[in-house]
Amino acid sequence: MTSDQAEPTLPSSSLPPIKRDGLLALFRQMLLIRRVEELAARAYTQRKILGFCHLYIGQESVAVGAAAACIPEDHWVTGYREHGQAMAKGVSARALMAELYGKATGASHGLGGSMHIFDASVNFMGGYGIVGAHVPLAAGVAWGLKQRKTGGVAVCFFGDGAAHQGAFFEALCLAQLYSLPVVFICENNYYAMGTSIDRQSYLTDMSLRGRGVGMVHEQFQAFDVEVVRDRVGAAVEWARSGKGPVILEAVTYRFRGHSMSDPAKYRKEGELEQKKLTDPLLITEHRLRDTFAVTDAELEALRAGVDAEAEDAVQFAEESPIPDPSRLYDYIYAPNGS
Amino acid sequence: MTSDQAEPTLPSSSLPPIKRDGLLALFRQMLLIRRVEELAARAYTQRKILGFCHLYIGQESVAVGAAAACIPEDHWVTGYREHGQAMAKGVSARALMAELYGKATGASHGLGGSMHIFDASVNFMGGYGIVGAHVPLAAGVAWGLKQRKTGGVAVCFFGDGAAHQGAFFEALCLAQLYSLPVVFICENNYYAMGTSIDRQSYLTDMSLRGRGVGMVHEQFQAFDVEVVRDRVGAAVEWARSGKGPVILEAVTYRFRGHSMSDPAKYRKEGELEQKKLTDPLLITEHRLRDTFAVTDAELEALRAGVDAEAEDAVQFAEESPIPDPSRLYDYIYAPNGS
Amino acid sequence: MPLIQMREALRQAMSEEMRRDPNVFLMGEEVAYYDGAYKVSQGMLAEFGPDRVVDTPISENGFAGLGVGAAMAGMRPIIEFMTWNFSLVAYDQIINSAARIYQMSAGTYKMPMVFRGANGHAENLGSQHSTAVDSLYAHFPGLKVVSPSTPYDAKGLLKSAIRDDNPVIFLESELMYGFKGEVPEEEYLIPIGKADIKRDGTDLVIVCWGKHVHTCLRAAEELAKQGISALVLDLRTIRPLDHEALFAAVAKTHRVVVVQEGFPYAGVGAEIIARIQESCFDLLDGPIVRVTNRDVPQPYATNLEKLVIITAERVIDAALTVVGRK
Amino acid sequence: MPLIQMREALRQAMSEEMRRDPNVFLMGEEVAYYDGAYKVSQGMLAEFGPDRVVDTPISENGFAGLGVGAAMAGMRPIIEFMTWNFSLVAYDQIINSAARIYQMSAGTYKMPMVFRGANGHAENLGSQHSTAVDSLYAHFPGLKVVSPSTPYDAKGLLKSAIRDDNPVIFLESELMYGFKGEVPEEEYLIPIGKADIKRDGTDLVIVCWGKHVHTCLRAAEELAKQGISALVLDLRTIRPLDHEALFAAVAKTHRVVVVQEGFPYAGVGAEIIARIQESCFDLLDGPIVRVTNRDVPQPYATNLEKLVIITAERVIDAALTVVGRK
Ligand SMILES: Cc1ncc(C[n+]2csc(CCOP(=O)(O)OP(=O)(O)O)c2C)c(N)n1
Ligand SMILES: Cc1ncc(C[n+]2csc(CCOP(=O)(O)OP(=O)(O)O)c2C)c(N)n1
Ligand SMILES: [Mg+2]
Ligand SMILES: [Mg+2]
Repeated sequence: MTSDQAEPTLPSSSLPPIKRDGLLALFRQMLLIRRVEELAARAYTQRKILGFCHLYIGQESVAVGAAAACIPEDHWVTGYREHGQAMAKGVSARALMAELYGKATGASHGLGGSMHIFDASVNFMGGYGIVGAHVPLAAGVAWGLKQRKTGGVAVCFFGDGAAHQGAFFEALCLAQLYSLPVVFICENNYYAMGTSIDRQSYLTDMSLRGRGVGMVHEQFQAFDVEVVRDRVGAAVEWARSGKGPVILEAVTYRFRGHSMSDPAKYRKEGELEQKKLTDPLLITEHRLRDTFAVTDAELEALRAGVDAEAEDAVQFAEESPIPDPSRLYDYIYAPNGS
Repeated sequence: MTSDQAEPTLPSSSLPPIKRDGLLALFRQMLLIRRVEELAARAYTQRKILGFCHLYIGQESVAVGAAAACIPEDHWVTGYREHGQAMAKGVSARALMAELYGKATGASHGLGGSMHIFDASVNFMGGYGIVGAHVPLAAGVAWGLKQRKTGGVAVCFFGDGAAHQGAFFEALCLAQLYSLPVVFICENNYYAMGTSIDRQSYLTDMSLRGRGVGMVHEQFQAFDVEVVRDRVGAAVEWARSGKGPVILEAVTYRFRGHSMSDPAKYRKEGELEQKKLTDPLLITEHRLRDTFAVTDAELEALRAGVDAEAEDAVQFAEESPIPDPSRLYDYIYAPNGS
Repeated sequence: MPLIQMREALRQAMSEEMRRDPNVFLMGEEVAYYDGAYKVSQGMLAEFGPDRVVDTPISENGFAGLGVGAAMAGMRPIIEFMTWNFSLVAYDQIINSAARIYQMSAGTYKMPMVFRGANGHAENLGSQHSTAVDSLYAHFPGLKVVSPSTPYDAKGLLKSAIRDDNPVIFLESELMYGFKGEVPEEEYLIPIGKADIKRDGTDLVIVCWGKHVHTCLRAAEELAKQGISALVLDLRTIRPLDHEALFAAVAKTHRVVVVQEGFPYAGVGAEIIARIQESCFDLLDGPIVRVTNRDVPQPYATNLEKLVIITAERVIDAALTVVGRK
Repeated sequence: MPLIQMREALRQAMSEEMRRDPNVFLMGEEVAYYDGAYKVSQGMLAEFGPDRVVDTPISENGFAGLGVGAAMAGMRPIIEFMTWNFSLVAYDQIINSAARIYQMSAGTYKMPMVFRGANGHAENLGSQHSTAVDSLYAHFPGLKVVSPSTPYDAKGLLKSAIRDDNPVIFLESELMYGFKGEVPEEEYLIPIGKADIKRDGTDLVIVCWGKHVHTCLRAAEELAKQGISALVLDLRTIRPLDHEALFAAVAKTHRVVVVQEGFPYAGVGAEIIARIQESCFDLLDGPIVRVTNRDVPQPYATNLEKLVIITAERVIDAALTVVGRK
C-alpha cells in the first residue's frame, strides 16, 4: 500500500499567445455577458424576470477564458449561476434572455428559467439548482465522451460552496479512478451566499480537494481572461490527452449579491471597491489599449454593438410568446424512439 | 486566500509504555474477540445466527489497541463490522452473542442484530449498516461532547470502502471547520467486499483524504496492538486537547470473507497466507514471550479462560428468551419525558 | 394579542426553547451571520452566540448526520434546511439514522431533534426548487411530521417539536414567512398529533394543512356565497394523523375533498383517502376528490406554473363536484 | 422452454441489449470482477470487458449521477444498486437529476437509463437493509417504476426498460434471484405499463406486484379451497399504473385487497386505493383492505420479523374480510 503519490503539476498550455482580434473578441464576449445581465437585473426589478436570478457580474473572465480554451466538442456542465457560461459556450443573448423571461423562445422554452439553461447545439448541458449535484453529471458526460471517442472533454463549473458537498467529492474520486477527461473548475468567488470562504472551510483553496484523491490541482487568479485561457487550456489538454481529470480553482469575485434579493451586507468594509480594481473588463481593456493599441473609437464601436445586441435580446424576449399551455404535459416522458 | 496550509504531523502519544499485565490484558481481549467470532461463525452455519454477519477476525489489534488509548468518556461510533469494537469498548461477550442470536438479552434486545450493537453504559453508540453514513454521526457526537464539556472524544471506525462516500467527506469538512474532538480511524483491510483498495481508489492511503480538507492525517501498520495504542493515543490526545480532529489509516487485513456468504475468491494467490504471518495475535504472543517471558502455561490458562468465556456467551445466547412480541411497537417512538 | 409574522413566531419558539434548555441549538446554512436566508433566525446569533446558532457549509448530509450524533450525545438540535428541496441530499440520514436509531438500539438512544425549513413551491423556482416532501417523510415510522398554517400554530407546534424526544420533520413555507397572525405573549404549546377545525361547516370537509389551509379558507368563503357550507380541517400534524378529528368531520359531512401540495402519486392525500375509505366507507356519499399539484415537474414560466399549483378555483371545483353541483 | 432463475433472466436481458447496442453498459458495486453481489451479472465482465461492466467504489450518489451524465452524452447506462436501500444516499440524483432533466431542458436531453437492484426486505437484515422504496420513486413524474414477479416478466420488462428513453426504476428482490420460471429462447419484450392477470377469479381482486405476487398466489390457492375465487392482478409496472386492467378487475369482482410491501403511510397501496375509489366508487361493495408491512422499522429477530412482513395468512385474512367471511 503506497503511503503517498507524487503530485504532478500542470504545465503551461500549448495555446498560441492571443492576438489582437482574439482578445477583442474575448473582451466583447465578456462585455456582452455583463450587459445582458445588467439588463436582466433591470427586468428583474420590473418583475419581468421572476424567481431566482444569480448574476455572474465580475466573474466573466472565467467563462470566457475557459471557452477560449475549449473546442466545440467539449461539453459544459454548470451550476445555477450560469448565464455567463451559457453565453460563453454559444447560447445566444436572445435565447438566454427569453428563458429568463419565461418565454417559449427561451433556451429551455421557458420551462427552466435562470437556473436551467440548456442548448445541445453548442454542447451546453445546463444549469442545475442543487449545489454540487451536477458535478457527478460532468464525470458521466466525460465517461460518455471517452467511450464514444468523441475527442471532447467535459468541463464542470461550480462554486466554492459546492466543494463541500458529498456529490462533489464522490465525483472527484470516480473521475480520478476511471481517469476521465473532465476538468473541474471551482469558481471561488469568496462567498457561498453570505458565508465567506474562511467561514465555511478550514482550507480556503478548493483546488486542494484534489490532493485528497490524487488529482492534479491548481489555483490561479482568474481576473485576467488570458490567464484563464492558459490555465484552462493546460487542463483541457491534460484531460484530452488521456492523462485524467484536473481540478482548478479560479479565484474570482462576484460584484453583485448572491441573488437579486441579497443586499450582500456581509462583505468587509471596502472589499467590493478593492475587488473592482481587478474587474476583468478593466484588466482586459487596459491590455487592449496598452499592448494592442486599441483606440477609444474602436472600443466605443464595440460597446455600441454590444449594447445593441443586449437590447435586441430584451426586445426579443419581450415580444416572444409565453409557452403554450398545451405543452405542459409534453416533457414528462420522452416518447420512445424519438 | 491562502493557497496552502502547513500540514502538521502527529507526535508520539504520551501514554506510558505498556507493561506485562497490560499487554496480557490486550492479548486476552483480542483472543476473546477472535474466539467469540469463531463461535459466531459456527452458530451462523447452524443457522442460529441469521442475516449478515461480518467478522472482524484479523483486525482485532485495531479495536483493542484503540480501546487501550481511550478513556471511558470517549464515545465510539462504528460501521457494521463492529463485533470487535463493541467488545473492546466493553460490551460483554454475552450481550454481543445474544444479539447475534436475536435474543431479548442482546445488546439491542434482538432488534438490531450483528450490524446494530448499542450499549450506552460503555458509550458504544453503534453499529450502522449504510456504509459511511455513520461518519457524520461521530462528528455530531463530538459536537455534543465538546458543548457539554465532557472531556470525551468521539472515535469513529470505518472501512476503506467508506472513504468514498460523500457523507464521510462532508463529516471531515465539518469536523475540521468546527475543530471537533473526533478521531476518524479508517481500517484499511485491503478490500471493500470483493474490491481491492487499488481497484476502488486511485490513492490507496485513505488517511490522505485528510489532505483535501486540511486535517492532520497519518497512516500506520496496525497489526501490532501496541502501535495502534500509541497512534490512536496520540490522536485522541490531539483531539482532547482542543487541537481538532485527526484522521488515521490503520492498515490491517481481514482473514475471512466480507460476510459469511463470501468465499473471498478475489484474493491474490498466497496473499492470505502471507498476511496471516502478521496476525495480531501472533505478533502480540511473540512479544509476550520474548519481552515479558510469558510462559506456555500462562498462555494456556489464559486461552482456557477465554474459551470458557466465549462458550459461556454462546450458552447464554442459546438459553435466552426471544424478544417478547408485545414489544414490537415499543420502539417506534420514544415516550416523551422518559 | 400581538400580530406577528410567521417567521417571528418560529423565531420566538426557537429562542424561548433555547433559553429554557441549554442543549437546544440551531444549525444550518446562513442561520447565524446572515440572520437566516428567510430571516427566520434574525437576531438569534446575537443573543445565543456562535456555539448555539451555527452556520454550516453546504453539506446537508453532513450536518443532518451531525445533528443526529449530537442528539445521541445529549443535545437537542434544530437542523434547518434552507429549503426542504435540499434535504434530498440528506435523505439517507433522516431515514436510516434519525428515524431508525431509537428502534435499532432498542430504545438506548433517543433522537430529540427537529429538522425544519421551507417546503414546497415558492414562485417561479422551477422543478428542482419546488418539491413538497410531505409524503417522503410521512412514509416512515419513527418520524413525526408537522406542517403549521398560522403563526399561532407554528409557534406552539415548534415548541412541542423541540421538546419532543423523537425526530420531528417541521414543514414551513417560504410563501408564508411574512404571513401575520395573533400570537399571545404568554407561553403555550400545541400538541403534535391534533388537527384543528379552521372553519366549521356541514356540507363537506376540506382536509388540508400548511399554506393551503388559506387557499381552502378562501375557497370555503366563496362556497359559502354559493350556499355550500365547508368544514376546513387543518391537520397541522401529518404524522401521526388525528383520526378522531378526521373521521368526525367525515361523519358530519359525508363528503370529502383532500387538498395536498405536491404530486398525487402516493402522496399524503392518497393516504388520507385510504384511511377514510378503510374506516368510514359507509359514511361516504361519494368519492373523495383530491386536489394536488398537476403531475408534472414544476415549470418556471408563470403561466405554466399557475396551471400546476393548487388554486382556490380548483378547490372550489372539487367541492362542487363532491356536493353534486358539478 | 428453458427453466431459468430470475438472476439469469435479468442477465440475459442485459447481455442481449448490450450485444444489440454498444451504448448500453452496466455499472455498480461488485458487478464486474465479483460477478455481482447476487451473481446477477455473472460472466458479463468476461463477455463485455471492463469498459462496459464497471465496478465502482461505494459512491452511490456519485455513480448514479455519473450515469445521468453518461445518458446525456449518448450512453444508455444500467446503474445497479447492490440493494435499493443504498439508493437513499443517491436519492437526490434520481429525483432532481434523472427524473427532471428532460423536463427542465424542455426535451433537449433525454434520460435513457435504468436503475436496478434488490428492493425490500430479505431476511434478518434489520431496519437499515429492508426498505421497500416503491413509493419513494413512484411519487415522481419523470420516472417509470417496474417490479417483475417472474423470470419471464423480468427479462421482457428489463429489455423494455433498457430501450426506454426515460429513467426506469427497476425493483428486483434478493429473495427472488433464485426463483425459477420458463423463459423462451427467442427474443421478446414486455411493454412497460401493462398489468398481468396471474390468476383469474371472480369474487375479489388481489392487487400486487413483485415478490408478493407469489404470496398472493399462495393465498388465492388457499382461498379457492374455501370456495373463494380470487383474481390475482400483477401490476408489473407501478408507474404508470395500468388503469384499464385495474378498473376492469374491480368492475368484475367489486372487492379489492391491495398487497404492498413496505410501510403503509403514503405507500403505493394508498395510491391504488385512492384511484379505485376516485374512478370506481360505485363498483365497490365495501372498503378496500390493504396488506402492508406492519408500520414499524424492521427488527432483526426472526420472531419479530415474521410479525412485520406480509404473509399468505395475512392476505387470506384480508380476502376473507372483503368477501364478508370475517
Ligand atoms: C444542496 C443545496 N443546498 C443549498 C442550496 C441553496 N444555495 C443556493 S446557492 C448557495 C450558495 C452556493 O455557493 P457557491 O457554491 O460558492 O456558488 P456561488 O453562488 O458563489 O456561485 C446555496 C447555499 C442549494 N441550492 N442546494
Ligand atoms: C451505502 C452502502 N452501499 C453499499 C453497501 C453494501 N456494502 C456493505 S459493506 C460493503 C463494503 C464496505 O467496505 P469497507 O468500507 O472497506 O469495510 P469492510 O467491509 O472492509 O470492513 C458494501 C459495499 C452498504 N451497506 N451501504
Ligand atoms: Mg461562491
Ligand atoms: Mg475494507
